[in-house]
Amino acid sequence: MFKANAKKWFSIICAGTLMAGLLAGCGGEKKPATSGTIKIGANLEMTGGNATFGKSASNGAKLALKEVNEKGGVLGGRKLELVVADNKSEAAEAANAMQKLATQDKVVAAIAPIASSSVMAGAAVNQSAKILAISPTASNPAVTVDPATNKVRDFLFRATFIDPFQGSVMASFATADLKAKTAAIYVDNSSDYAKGLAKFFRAGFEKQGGKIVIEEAYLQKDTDFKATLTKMKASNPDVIFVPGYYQEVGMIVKQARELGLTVPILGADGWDSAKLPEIAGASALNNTYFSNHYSPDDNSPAVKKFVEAYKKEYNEMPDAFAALSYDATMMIVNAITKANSTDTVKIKDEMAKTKDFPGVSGSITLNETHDAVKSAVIIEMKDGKQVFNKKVNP
Amino acid sequence: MQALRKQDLLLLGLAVVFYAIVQGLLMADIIGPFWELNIVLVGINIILAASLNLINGFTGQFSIGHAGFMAVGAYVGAVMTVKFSLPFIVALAGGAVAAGILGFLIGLPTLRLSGDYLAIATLGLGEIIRITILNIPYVGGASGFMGIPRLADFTWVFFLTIFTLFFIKNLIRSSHGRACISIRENEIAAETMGIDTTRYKVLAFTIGASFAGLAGTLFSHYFYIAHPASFTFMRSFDILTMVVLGGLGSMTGAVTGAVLLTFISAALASYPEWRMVIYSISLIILMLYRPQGLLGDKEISLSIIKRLTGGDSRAEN
Amino acid sequence: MDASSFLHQLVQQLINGISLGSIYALVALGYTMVYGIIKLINFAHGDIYMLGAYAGFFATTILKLSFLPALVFAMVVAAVAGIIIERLAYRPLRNAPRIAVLITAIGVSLLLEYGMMLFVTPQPRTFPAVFSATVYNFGGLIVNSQQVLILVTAVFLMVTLTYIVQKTMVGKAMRAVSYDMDAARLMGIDVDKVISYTFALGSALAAAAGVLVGVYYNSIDPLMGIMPGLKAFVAAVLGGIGILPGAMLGGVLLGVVEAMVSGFFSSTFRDAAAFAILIIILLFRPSGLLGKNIREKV
Amino acid sequence: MLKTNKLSIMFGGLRAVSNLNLDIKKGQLVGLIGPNGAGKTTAFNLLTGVYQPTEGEVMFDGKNTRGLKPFQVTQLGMARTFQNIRLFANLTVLDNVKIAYHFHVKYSVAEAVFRLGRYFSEEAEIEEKAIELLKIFGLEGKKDELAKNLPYGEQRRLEIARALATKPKLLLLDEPAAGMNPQETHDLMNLIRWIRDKFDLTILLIEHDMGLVMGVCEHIYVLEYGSLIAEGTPEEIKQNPRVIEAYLGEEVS
Repeated sequence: MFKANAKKWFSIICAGTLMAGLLAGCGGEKKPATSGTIKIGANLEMTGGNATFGKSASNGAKLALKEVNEKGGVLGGRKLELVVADNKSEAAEAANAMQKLATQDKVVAAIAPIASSSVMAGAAVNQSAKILAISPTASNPAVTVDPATNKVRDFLFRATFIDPFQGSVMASFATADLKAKTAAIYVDNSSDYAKGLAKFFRAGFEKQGGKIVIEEAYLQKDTDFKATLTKMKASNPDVIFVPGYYQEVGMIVKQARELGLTVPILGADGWDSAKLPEIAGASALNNTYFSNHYSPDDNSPAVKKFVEAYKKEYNEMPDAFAALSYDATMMIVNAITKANSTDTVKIKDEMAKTKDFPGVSGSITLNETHDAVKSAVIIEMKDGKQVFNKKVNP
Repeated sequence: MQALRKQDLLLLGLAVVFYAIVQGLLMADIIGPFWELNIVLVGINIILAASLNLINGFTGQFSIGHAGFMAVGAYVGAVMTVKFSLPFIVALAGGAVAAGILGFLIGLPTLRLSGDYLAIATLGLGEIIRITILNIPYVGGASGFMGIPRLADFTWVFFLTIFTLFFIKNLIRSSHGRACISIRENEIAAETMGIDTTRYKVLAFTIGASFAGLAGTLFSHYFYIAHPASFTFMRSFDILTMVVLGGLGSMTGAVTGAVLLTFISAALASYPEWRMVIYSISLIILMLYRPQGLLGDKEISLSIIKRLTGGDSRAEN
Repeated sequence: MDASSFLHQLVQQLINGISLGSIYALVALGYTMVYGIIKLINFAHGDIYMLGAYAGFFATTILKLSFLPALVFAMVVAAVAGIIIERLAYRPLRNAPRIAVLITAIGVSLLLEYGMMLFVTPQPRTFPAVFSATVYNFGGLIVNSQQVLILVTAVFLMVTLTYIVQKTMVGKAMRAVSYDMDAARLMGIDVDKVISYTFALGSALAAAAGVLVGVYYNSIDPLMGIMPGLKAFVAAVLGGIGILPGAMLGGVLLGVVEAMVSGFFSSTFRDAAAFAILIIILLFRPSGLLGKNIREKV
Repeated sequence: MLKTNKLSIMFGGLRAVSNLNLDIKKGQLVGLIGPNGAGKTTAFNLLTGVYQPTEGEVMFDGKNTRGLKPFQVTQLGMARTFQNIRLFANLTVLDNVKIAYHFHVKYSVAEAVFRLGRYFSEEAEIEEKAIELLKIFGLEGKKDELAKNLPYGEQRRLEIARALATKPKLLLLDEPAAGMNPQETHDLMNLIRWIRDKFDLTILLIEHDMGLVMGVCEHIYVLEYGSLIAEGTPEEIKQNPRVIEAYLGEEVS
C-alpha cells in the first residue's frame, strides 16, 4: 500500500514540479539587449510529415550562422545563435512555435516554415510581435500578400520566387521547347506549394493553346502510384507535370517508366536533391526537366563553397531547402548588419531593401511584395546528372 | 440535494476566482503571449479530453476518431464567421451542432460494433472526414482555410471549458449518465435493466462529438487557420492519450491529462529533435507505472482536498 | 474509352492492386498474428517494419551483405527488437486495462519513429538495388518481377505461418495462449515464452516486408511505417483480425479497391474509399470477412 | 401472465430449444429444471428478448414480444438475473439499484444537465426507493461499497434487488442459489417466497438445487435436449419416470 501510494505521489509531485517550473518561466523583461548573443529563430518542420525538409532547412541555417560566427559575428563581434522551434508540420502549431520564438526566446528575426500554410498561420504573430519572418521556400503568393485585404504583410518575406513565375516558366518550356500539345498534371495534394504550381502551370499551358487532359493527385508518403499512372497513360499526354517533392517524385518517375510512360516528365524546385536519381534510377530520369534556383554544376564560387562546407558539416549533399534556408539566414544577417541594431523594425526595413544579394541560389532582389526576384534555370536530367538546359529571367 | 447545489456553486466560485487571477496576470503582462497561447490550448484540450471521456471513459465505447469531429467544428465555424459574417457565438453553436449531427449520423450505424472493430471504424471515419475536407476547394482544400479572424480568447475558452465540464459532470451524475456508465460496466445487464443501450451510446457519442466540434471552432478562431494536417489520427491519439493518462472515467483525470500533456509538449518545444523522443518515453513510463491513469476512475474532489489539508493522513485506498 | 481498352485498364489495375495489396498483406500478417495471441493492437508494428527496412539497408550498405543474408539480418534485428519491446513495454502491463497497453503501443511507435530520426536523420535513404527488377510486358500488361516476388513471399509466409500455428508444438501453445491465457499457464505452457516467440515471429515478418518494400520502392525513411501500419491494420480487420488467411485476403482486397478507385474514380478519394469499404464490410460482417461472429454467452 | 407457443431456436443446425410451451399464471412460483445443456438459459434468453426465436412466440401479459429488444421486454415488466452474475462491478451497490430505476425516470437530459425541473425531486425519490429496497435485502449498510467487493452471496442478493427495482411483474431467476451454502440457500428460499408476496410477483426460476426447487416451486417444467419432457407439481415430477431417468437418475448414480 505504501508502495502504491509512493508511486502515485511521485507522479503527482513530478507533474506539479514540472508545471511550477514552466510557470516560473513566464514573463520577463522586454528591452532589447545591446550586447551578448543575438538570437535568430527558426520555426521549422522538425517532426511530422515534413520533417525531412525542416531538417535540411535547419541544417542550412545553422551552417550559415556558424560561418558568420567564425568570421567574428555581427554588430562588433556579437555572436548569433539559432533557436529552432518545432511546428510539427502543422499550421496551428506553427503559430504556437512563432509565438514562442517571439515572446519566450526573444529572437530578433526568424526563419519561417517551409510550408506556405504554416507561414501564414504564424503571420499574425509576426505582425503583432513586429518580428520579421522569412520563409526559405514558401512560394504561395498569399504568404506575403494578405488575400483578404490585398495588402503586403510588412513582416513577411521569402527567399524564393513565387508559384506563378515557376509554373509559367515550365508551361512555356513545355509548349515552346518540348512542343507539347497535351499535358497531364500529377500534383502533391498535401502541399499548397505543389497545388499552386499546378494551378499556374495549367493557366500558362492553356494560355499557350495547350490542353490539360488529366489532373490527378497524390499525398506525401504515398508509395504506390501505379494505379493513377496507368490511368494517365490511357489519356496519352505529351508531357506530365509533377509538382512535388523528390521522394515521391522519384518513385513516380520510376513507376511511370516501368509502366511504359516514356513521355517527358516535368517538375519544379522540389525535385532538386541528390536523392532523386538514386530513388528513380538514372535511366528512368532521362527525358525529365525541372526548374530550379541554381544548378550545382554552376561553377560560381559561392555555390561550390556552400556545397563543400555543407558536405563537410553534415556528410551529405545539400538540397534546395538547405540552400534556400542558408540564403534566407544570410539575408537576415545582412539586414541586421545594415540596420546596425537589433531593433526588429529596423531589421525589417533593411530586409525590405534587399537588392542584388549574392545568394547560393542566385542573385536575390526583393520586390515590393517581398518576393525574391531571381532567374530560374531549367535543368535536364541526363544519366542521373543534372545538366543545365536554359536560364529564364523574370 | 441542497448540498449538491452548494458544491456546484462553490466550484463555480473557485472557477471565477481562478479566471480573475489568470486574466489579471494576462492583462498585467506577467503571463506572456506564448503561455497565454498554451493556456488557451489547455482549455481546448480539456474540452476535447472531457468529451472523449464521455464516450470512451463513461460509456465504454472505444472511439478514436475525435479529431474528425473537431475538424468539422473548426471548418463549419470558420465558414460561418468568414463566409457568412455571422457572430462568433452563432459559429460556436453551429460548429457544435454540425459535429453533433455528424456524430449522430455516424454513431447510429457504427455503434453496433464493439471493441477494436469500433475503434478502427471510428478511426477510419475520422480520416474520411479529413480527406473529404482536403478535397473541398471552398474551404481551402489542402492549403487549409485561411484568414479566420481571432475571435476566441482566454475568456471564451475558459468559460466554455467550465461549461463543458459542468455539462458533462451533471449528465454523468444523473440517471441518464448512470445509464451510460451501466453500458460500460455490462452492456447485457444494462439492456435487461430496461436501458435502451443503443440510444444512450448514440447520445453519448453525439454529445461527445458536438463538444469536439465546439473545441474545433475555438481552435480555428484562435489560430487563424483550419488545416487538414491539424486533424489527423495523430490528433485523435493525442486526445485519447490525455484521457487514458488522466484516468478513463474520471472527469478530473481528463482535465489533469489535458493540462499535463499540453504543458509537457510546450516545455519540450525548445528541444525539437528530442521532443517526441522524450514525450514518447514519458508516455511509456507513465503508463507502466499507472496503467489505470494518474487518477484511475477516482475524482479529485473537495472532500479529498479537505482531508489532505486537514492533516488527516489516511489514504483513500 | 472503348471496351477493349477498358478491359485492358481493368486488368492492369487489377495487377496494380494485387501487387499493392500483397504489401499490405505482408505487413498485416504479423499484425494479425500478434493480435491473435494477446489481443493487442500493436501500433508499433508499422515501425518495426521501418526498423527492418533500415536494418536491411545498413546490412547491404555498411556490412556489404547480399540480398538474402541482409534479409535474414533484418529479420533477426527486428525479432530481437520485438522481444525487447514486448519484454519492457508490454509484459509489465499484461494484466492492465487493454487501453493502457494501446497507449503504450502508441508511445513505442512514436519512440521508434523519432528515436530513429535522431540516429539516421529524417532524410530518405535509397535502398541499393540488391536484386534487379525485370519488367515483363504481356501485350501491354506490365508486371514487374519484384511485384511477383512480393506476392509469392506473402503467400508463402501465410502458408508457413498457418502451418506453424496449426501443426507445430509452439503453434499449438500459441493457440492455447490465445484461447485462454490462464488455462494455458495451468497446463504448463510458458506463456511469456510463447508471447516472446510470437512477437519475434511477427516482428521478423514485418522486417521482411520492410526490406522487400524498401527494395521495391527504393526509398525508406523513419516515418515510412505509419501509413502501411495503418493500412495493414485495416487489412487485418477487414479479413477478420487474428486470422492469417484473413490478413492476406484483407490486404489484397484493400489494394485492389485502392487501385480501382484511383484508376476509375479519383485518386484523391483513394484512402477515404479504403476506409469506407472497411466500415461497410464491418457493418455487415462485424468480425471481418473471415471472422466468426462470436455471440457473447449470456 | 406468460405463455409460449412452440418456442424454438436453432443455432447452426442445432435445435437448442424446440417447441417449448410454457403457461405461467399470475402469482405462480414456477421452476424450470433439466440437466446441463438442456437449454434452460437459452429459454430465458428467448423469453427476455436476448435471442430472437426461430419459430414460435412469447406472449407476455397479453402482448406478443416478437421483435422486441431486451430493454423493451424489461419495460413491459419482465426482469431477470443471470447465471454468471452480471452486476455493474465498478459501481456502488446503491448505483447498481438506481440504474434499474432508470426507465421510470421522467426528467430529460436537458433537465439533468442544467439541474432544472424534476431533476432534484426525482433523484431524491430514486435514492429513497433504492435504499428501501436495499434494506429489504439487508444490503443498506453496504450501499457505498463497490459491487465487485461484495461476498458472493450478497452479490446474488444484490442482483435480485436490482431486478426488482425495475418494478417487474414477472421475475426470472437464473440459478439464484448457485454457489451458496445450505444455510444461505434456505434463507434464499424464504426470501423468494417473501418477495413474491410482498411485490405481488410471478416468478420463474432455473435451479440445480433440487431441494430449493422442490421446496419453493408450485409448478415445475423439465427440459431435456431443448424439449419439454414433463411438467407438473413437485410431487408429480418426483414420480415421473422420464424425469428420473433423464435427470434425477443421473444425480443418484
